[in-house]
Amino acid sequence: MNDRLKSLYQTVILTKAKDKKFVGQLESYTHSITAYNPLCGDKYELQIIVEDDVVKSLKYNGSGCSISKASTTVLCEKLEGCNAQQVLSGIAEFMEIVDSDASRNAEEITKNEELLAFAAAREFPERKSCADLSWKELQKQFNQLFPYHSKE
Amino acid sequence: MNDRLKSLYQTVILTKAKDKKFVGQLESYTHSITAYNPLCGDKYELQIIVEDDVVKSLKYNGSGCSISKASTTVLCEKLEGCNAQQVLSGIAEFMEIVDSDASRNAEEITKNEELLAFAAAREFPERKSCADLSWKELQKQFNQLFPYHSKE
Amino acid sequence: MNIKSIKSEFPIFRQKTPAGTDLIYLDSASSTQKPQSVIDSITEFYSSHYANTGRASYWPATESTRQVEQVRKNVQQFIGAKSETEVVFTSGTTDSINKLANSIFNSDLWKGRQIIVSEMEHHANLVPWQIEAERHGLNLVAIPLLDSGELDLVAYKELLEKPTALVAITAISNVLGTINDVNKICRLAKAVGAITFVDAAQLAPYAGVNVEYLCCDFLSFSGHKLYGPTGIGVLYGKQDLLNQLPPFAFGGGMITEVDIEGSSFRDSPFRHEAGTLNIAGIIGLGAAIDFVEEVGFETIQSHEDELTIDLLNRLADIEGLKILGEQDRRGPLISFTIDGLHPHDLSTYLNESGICVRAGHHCAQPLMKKYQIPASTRVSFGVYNDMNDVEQFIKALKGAYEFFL
Amino acid sequence: MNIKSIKSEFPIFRQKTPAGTDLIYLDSASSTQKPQSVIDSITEFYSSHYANTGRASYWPATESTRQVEQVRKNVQQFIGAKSETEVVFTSGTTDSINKLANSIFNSDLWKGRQIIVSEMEHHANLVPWQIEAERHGLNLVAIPLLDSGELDLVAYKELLEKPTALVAITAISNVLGTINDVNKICRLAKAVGAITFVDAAQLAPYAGVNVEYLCCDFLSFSGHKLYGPTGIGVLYGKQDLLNQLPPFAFGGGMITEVDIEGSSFRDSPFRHEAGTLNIAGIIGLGAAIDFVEEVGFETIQSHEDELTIDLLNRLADIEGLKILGEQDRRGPLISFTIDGLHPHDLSTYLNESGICVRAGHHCAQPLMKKYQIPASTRVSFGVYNDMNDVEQFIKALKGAYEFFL
Ligand SMILES: Cc1ncc(COP(=O)(O)O)c(C=O)c1O
Ligand SMILES: Cc1ncc(COP(=O)(O)O)c(C=O)c1O
Repeated sequence: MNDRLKSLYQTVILTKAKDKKFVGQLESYTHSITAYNPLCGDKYELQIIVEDDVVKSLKYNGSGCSISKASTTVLCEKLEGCNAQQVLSGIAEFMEIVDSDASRNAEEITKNEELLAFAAAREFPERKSCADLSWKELQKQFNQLFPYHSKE
Repeated sequence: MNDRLKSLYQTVILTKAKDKKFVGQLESYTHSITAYNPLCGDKYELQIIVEDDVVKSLKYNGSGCSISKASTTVLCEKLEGCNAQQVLSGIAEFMEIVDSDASRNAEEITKNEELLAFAAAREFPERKSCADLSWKELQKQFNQLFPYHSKE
Repeated sequence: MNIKSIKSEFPIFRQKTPAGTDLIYLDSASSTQKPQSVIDSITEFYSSHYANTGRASYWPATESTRQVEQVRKNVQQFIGAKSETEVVFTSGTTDSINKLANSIFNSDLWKGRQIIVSEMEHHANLVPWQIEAERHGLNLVAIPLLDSGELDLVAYKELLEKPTALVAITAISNVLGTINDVNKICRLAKAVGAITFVDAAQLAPYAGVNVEYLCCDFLSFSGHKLYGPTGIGVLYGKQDLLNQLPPFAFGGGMITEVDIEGSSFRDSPFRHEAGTLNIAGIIGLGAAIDFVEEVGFETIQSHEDELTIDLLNRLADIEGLKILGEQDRRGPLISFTIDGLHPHDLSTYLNESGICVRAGHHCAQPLMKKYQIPASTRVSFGVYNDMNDVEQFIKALKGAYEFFL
Repeated sequence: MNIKSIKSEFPIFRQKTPAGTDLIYLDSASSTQKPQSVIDSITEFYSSHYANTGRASYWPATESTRQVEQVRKNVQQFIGAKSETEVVFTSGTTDSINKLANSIFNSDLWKGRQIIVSEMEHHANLVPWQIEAERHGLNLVAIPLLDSGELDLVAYKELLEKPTALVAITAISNVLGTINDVNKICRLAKAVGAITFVDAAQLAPYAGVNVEYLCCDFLSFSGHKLYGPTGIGVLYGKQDLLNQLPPFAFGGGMITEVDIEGSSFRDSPFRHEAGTLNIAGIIGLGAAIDFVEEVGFETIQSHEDELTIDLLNRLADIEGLKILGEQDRRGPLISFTIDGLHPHDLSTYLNESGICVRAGHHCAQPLMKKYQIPASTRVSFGVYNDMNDVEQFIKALKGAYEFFL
């Protein structure tokens, strides 16, 4: 297969899409967030425990393409244990990585391989909404929950 | 001016448009008919006295272009004194004269110079609705008044 | 026009895709490509006799008005209507249905009756009725689907036992491909005095339309799915019904008399066509109808059927692939799902080979919910497709299996 | 682009009329002719990257979607909107106003308030409000005209003393040519909490549009009067207002979730754009905006003003000819009547010299009644007109006097 595709679906994404570590339900949670793309039908329910401004635990359920699935897994991986400010800056970083209009190269933003894998979305603008589906929704909710951390 | 225009507006039409013989109000009448073209604003009110199935008298009032005015004058001239059947066949004849889709030449339909003047409307289909405005409305009303004469 | 060489009539196929491949366009159910004759008709119109219509007494307005009214007559003949006054130009199927739905329930007479749609409707033939049902106190009910992907006509007959205002049904499902027995559905509806509307968006480009045979009161289709321009569609309605309906919109050209206090309106079709029409769209629609009639619907159908049957056969062998619907009568489209391979990933993969398929819910969420799937992949055919397209698609599909699974 | 040679950009002027003359097109207020760049943009679009929009993940759909959203941004800049989400594509001004009027009075809150229009409105900016006023129990009132052809702003201020829901006003009268002080009218309306709508159909091609300067909540114009294609228009609305309004129509692309029982909808602009858009129309509108911006509105205005003033001066000398309106600020159009010479006869006469003028009530019957005339003749200018057009027109007008009077 051609290189463009390979770079989009490199092992990170195909692996993370199949990774079941964060798939499931939490017994109890403080926040539940639904990330839904009405145009393609991808839909995830994120359950989160936030304690003292810190994301203690995350799980998700739902269905979607391998890009949205992998990005939701990586979201859980990266944000577990972060405080509100770290969550928001982590999200902002991710959004910049997938944004084809961003001024910085993805490599200037992060060295993390798993995050960098999503930079290929810059080449496929129509798949950007898959890559940032869960991140965008989480950002929206966090900005409402913690307006004092939000810069918007 | 060019021949097409001359033939459309030949003396008959320009003269009949200025002819005031039938312009005015009847003191009393049996029928009043409004002929109106919403697209261009031409509007005539025809007052008619029908007695024993015969059109005894007609007058009209209103405004419009020279073609619709002339045709209303000629309508009054030609139909005064006609019985219902003659009115309807007179109208049908006129409608055929101005119809560019008609199979007969205008000259085959009538020898009457004043009616033939309107045959030029065949060359100007966008002005047909001026030529037959009053005739068409009268036909509609007569078909309702005298359904037994109507062939439609 | 020979169906074997018809692709050459469509300029878009003359170029390569950005991936460097031929364009293999398998999404005609969403919108069809345009033949040269349709494109030229628009160019020619704007270049040679463009003007607003509506009886201005100068050339080129006289010519553009004549052409528009000529297309109206051509549409009349194309759909088998009794009179050209039964043909209302709209901007598409969605526009047609919204206007009809918005105008038709204009009294309290309808309260408590039901509107019947089906579980396989496109959102365009569902949501407008839903909204109006709520607004005017009607009940919206849906004819259920059999497992085969066909409508349950026994259940439909039971539904009809309750007072029914209107039945709105698609002639061909844009997801399952099911060809509904519209004639029967409409006759049953007529028998209980219900008004009937047929969504012919998918039927028109495949088999043409005959409103008399379909036995419906109203019907609609879109130009852009019939090899014609965007922004133009048709709403057919029986003449007396169209004349009774309040105007769909208000503005220039549809008016008899206006005062600040009130207004009166012309008869159909002008009554329902407010403002400047999509004149070039109408001209292009005329050219599109000429095009499909020249090819001939017998040719179109048998050509597309051949492709559909071939693809069905080839897909049957593929492991983990499930085709939606197993009905007998099917239009030129097939939707399917693959275990573990999401439609969007497949579509992105196929795009790298220049192959265009649709992935998603196809604007038919109730149907997707019925099948308990969030999305599917759809392949649909137009006149320009050929066996090579099917082959390339199958080849790429197998590549996707290797890549993702 | 040089205004002196701009006619050559418009292919329609390359041919002779059926009368054998050059085409002298003086009806741009009804619809403008199309430059080559606009025609080419449509041809090129259909020939090279046509597909339905809405995020299908294949080329050419990705390209057509990108282009449509690019035009949305261009329109945003063209009208000075804050965000491209404030730009809703419609099929024209009439469609925009009907959709807005149909959607905006969706609660009983509005009952008993008034809608203010003016006596010079086009039917499109009058009748939809009339209908909705009646439906929802509002009063429709009209700002009266002064003898000069200007709005009576003193009377307007008095009208505003009663509770007012909405003020809908044209920026330029399509009959009188009057340029209204929209900024003032909207600010006065804002001061009493009324919503404002501006009909910019005639303003957009003459001076462009700046919604911030005009100070309005909603505004609309048509592509076909701006050198663009038919079947496309824009409704601008403030973002929060557009998001609060119930969707204008229902169907594909505007939906979040659908069940048979109910549906939920996306945010503006998608919320208000149901179904397949007039995609080629949008592309053509983009090319039209590029065209007028390349020429420049300063150039367009001064060019058209020059023609208008010249024609006004020449008409002043002609016996029995009465110009409608004697206002100071006038757009590029003049309406007049001639004692004893009916506009339709004049128009037919002029047509034989290849001259196109409009005769009739210009879809503004209340205005015509105010002036107590059934019809008038209107001459209006576009970028392609020149002094020779004015001269030919005057010459032919004198011929008409001889012929008819
Ligand atoms: C069955 C059906 N109905 C309605 C529509 C809507 O058509 P349009 O988008 O042209 O308004 C479509 C097209 O997607 C369709 O397939
Ligand atoms: C002032 C004004 N408003 C509205 C319209 C209606 O525009 P459209 O026919 O493009 O919908 C026109 C055009 O005739 C106009 O001049």
